[in-house]
Amino acid sequence: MSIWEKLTAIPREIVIGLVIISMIIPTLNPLGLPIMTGQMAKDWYNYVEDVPEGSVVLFDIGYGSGGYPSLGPATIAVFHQFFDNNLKVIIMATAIEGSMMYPLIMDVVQPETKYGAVYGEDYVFLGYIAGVQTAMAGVLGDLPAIVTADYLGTPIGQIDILEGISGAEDMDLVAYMTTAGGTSEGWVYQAYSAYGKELLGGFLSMMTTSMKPYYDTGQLLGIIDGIKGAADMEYLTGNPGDAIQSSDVLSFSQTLVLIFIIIGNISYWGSRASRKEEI
Amino acid sequence: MDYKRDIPLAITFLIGIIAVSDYYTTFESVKATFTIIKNWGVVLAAFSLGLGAVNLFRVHGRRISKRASDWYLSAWLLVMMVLFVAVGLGTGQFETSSQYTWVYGALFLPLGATMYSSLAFYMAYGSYKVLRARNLDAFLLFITAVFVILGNTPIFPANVPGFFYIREWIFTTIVGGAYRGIRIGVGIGAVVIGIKTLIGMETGYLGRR
Amino acid sequence: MAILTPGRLTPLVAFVLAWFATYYAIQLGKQGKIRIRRLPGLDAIEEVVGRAVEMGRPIFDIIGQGSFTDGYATQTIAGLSILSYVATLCARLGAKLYAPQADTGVMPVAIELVRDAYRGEGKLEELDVEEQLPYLSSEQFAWAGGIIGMAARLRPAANIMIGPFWAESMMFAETFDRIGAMQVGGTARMYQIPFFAALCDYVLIGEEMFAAGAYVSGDPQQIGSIASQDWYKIAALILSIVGALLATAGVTVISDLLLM
Amino acid sequence: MVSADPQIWIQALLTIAATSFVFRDNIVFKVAQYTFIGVAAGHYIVMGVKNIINYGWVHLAGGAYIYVVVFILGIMLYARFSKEYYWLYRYPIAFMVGNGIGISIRAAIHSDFIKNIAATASPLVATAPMDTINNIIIFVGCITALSHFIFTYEGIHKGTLGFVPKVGRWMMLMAFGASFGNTVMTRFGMYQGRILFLLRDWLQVV
Repeated sequence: MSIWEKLTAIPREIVIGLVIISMIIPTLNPLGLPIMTGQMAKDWYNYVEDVPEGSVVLFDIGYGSGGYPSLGPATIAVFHQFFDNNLKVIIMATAIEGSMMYPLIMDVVQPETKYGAVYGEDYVFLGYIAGVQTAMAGVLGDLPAIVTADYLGTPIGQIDILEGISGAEDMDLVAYMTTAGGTSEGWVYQAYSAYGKELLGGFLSMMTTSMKPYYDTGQLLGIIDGIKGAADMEYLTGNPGDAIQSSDVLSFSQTLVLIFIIIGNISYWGSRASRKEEI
Repeated sequence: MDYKRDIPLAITFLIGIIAVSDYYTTFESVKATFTIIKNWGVVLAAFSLGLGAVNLFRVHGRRISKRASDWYLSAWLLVMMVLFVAVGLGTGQFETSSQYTWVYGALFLPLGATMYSSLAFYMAYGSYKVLRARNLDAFLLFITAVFVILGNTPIFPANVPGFFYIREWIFTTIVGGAYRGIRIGVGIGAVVIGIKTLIGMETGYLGRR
Repeated sequence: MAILTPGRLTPLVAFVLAWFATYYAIQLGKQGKIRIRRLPGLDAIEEVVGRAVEMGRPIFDIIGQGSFTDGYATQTIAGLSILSYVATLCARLGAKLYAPQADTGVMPVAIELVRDAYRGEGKLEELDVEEQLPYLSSEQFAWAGGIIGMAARLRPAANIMIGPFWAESMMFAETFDRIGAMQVGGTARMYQIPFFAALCDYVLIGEEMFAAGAYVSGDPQQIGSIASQDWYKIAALILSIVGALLATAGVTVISDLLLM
Repeated sequence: MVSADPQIWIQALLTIAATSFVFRDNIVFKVAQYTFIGVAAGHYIVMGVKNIINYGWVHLAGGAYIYVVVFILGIMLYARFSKEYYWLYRYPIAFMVGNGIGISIRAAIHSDFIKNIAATASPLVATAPMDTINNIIIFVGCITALSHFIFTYEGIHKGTLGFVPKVGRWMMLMAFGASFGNTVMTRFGMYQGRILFLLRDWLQVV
């Protein structure tokens, strides 16, 4: 077996083992590398900065445990900005695990202690609503006709923030985070296309490429591009958290992947060349 | 008229037309009707959430009674399902009780977070084994993939900012252009398939029985 | 009071025209007046089947774990059309076909199509449905794990996976590459296309799989709906090109018209 | 110090069990997988019942007796498991499909089709030369990629015009490369959450 052939066939256990090590080292010893913020996240941040105080935002938690490592930190950073700018936030969940994500997020954001926000006056959580696009269209079309209570069962008549909110016309901005393709396109269809609402979207990085045309055509005003976008938002809002720490891990593990890609290609061409020589 | 087939097709058509009319016209009666349809749609979607569980009960119940291989795993699966339902409905507070938060945090959260993310290792090994510039097609894909990974890996832009700008440029131009073309095609494809479904030419959802 | 919602005239016109176009194109398809071009992907399939025969090793055809009742039914149907085509080639050339199944609703249809293909070639006695089209599981990872196990055991010369695919696409592509199988992939699930493009020897991108499925099945409905989409794409091309040229010259009539 | 919280211990063991599949299929992974399927189905039932009460029962109890129809339709969904009454399932599913398709395609033609064409039909020349180059690349990418998906006019793929869809395929492959690169980041970002949990919350070494 030539050296080239050996290099083309490194056993998977070794590759996977090295990848795990490359994730553990930077978690133990963070590097704290600088963050270069992307335009899509900057657009999101700047747009929210310019929204007048007291504006009403509808926010959708469209992910569950699988998406939390990327989108949880992003949601936390975004909420810091919302509460810092005194916006009124109506939160809903189109993902079935969304209502389990809500307490995880709020444990970190702590709107009461950090921003003096009051549940029911400054923000409310409506809970999980089944039906994805139907739920979106329902909340935007006629909120009191569909929602009867918040996630704890308090009737909406007793919730101050929802007073006078009858649907999209009383909301100033819609934002969402999701791991589902149907949800991310659904918000464009239901909020932008049907009601012309200003819309901000956050999703996994692997979805960014196919959602980008909506951003280019002004249907999405800003994008949070998975873990990278989350790190950008943490940096922009000045609330460093898990996403910035992840950046260090990405530095190590992706460098390793790049090295393996290079080894793979060199050995591929090397073994092709040496086979030609033999002939 | 075949009530097993024609009436469902008529329902699909009617509901679809109301949804479309709600978007394009300003008639108050249409809007009011569609609001009811949306409310009903949410309730029906909620009802459909139990379908998977019933199916699991059937499949795994059969495996347990036949003592098929791994039948004890099937029993374990049903125990887990019943546990969640008992904790969720028993307290009367659904997902908001502290007991439910605990079992969710212990069981669902780690599994949901790990099942898909462990694909990272397949990604790593797959990139090494397969992402090779063997011909022009593969080379084109390879070259942008490498530059995007370089731009995404903070250690490179931190030293050479150019890597970051190359990634941004790839997204602005190449991704923006090609995916716009794909979007136009996908959009019209969805519309045509949707229309075929509404007019009863695409009837797969009715099942074959 | 206006009857139409403001700003939606053009979408409405496009939408209504799409109804007529779809209906008319299907009529044309039934009359056999539409021809779909043969895609290079089909030649790639022929090539991998031929290679399997030469090597004396089997072929895998995976149609994904979609069903007829989910939103990906059209992709499953395209996958089944390709499966029928692959089965015909395998029967004709003498390669052993394996097509593991994941959905109890799709499985009987798949079996019937493969049987018909073998019967058409007069090779029905060579087909063992129980062995070659086994039901593995409806659970994603159990199904994927089953296929990975089968692949390691049977060492196929080629793997054809056309249909709706989710996160398992990565596992398959990597596994089959490891055992040295050539791969043809195709899916219209946008998020999975890049893996197939990166990891397969040939990929049917997005709607190419519908066109390939319609081509091999000859179903006038499928052919007709592809034709109506083509008319819209051609309209989109003309509007974009003329619109961009006019706009560069300072005349924005087309984008104004579109946003009416 | 290692955590003493039993919840954290269960989480950690399940995390390791679910990861073990990448080495090979094994019994520990199978247990994790069956647990996952079971708890997910249980969670779906809990959320389903809550939604039925909040969005259906409340209206019915409040005097909107028309909601009886929805409850009957909802129960009819479960006829799909009966051989004899399977067809009853088609009524509610027809309702859901009609609503689902209507609600998405009515906007798709606007958001996906018209908005994207309108954006392409805009000036190519900008004040900054770099912007002009970028505009042209976007325009070429969009047009050529779209032309690749025309199947019934063979002329587009042959002869002098034949290079147009070929360029489209190349542009798309490059775009897929970008998507691939981003997916690497997605998966590592996701798994990093588990590493952080294991080291910080379980082993408490960070």
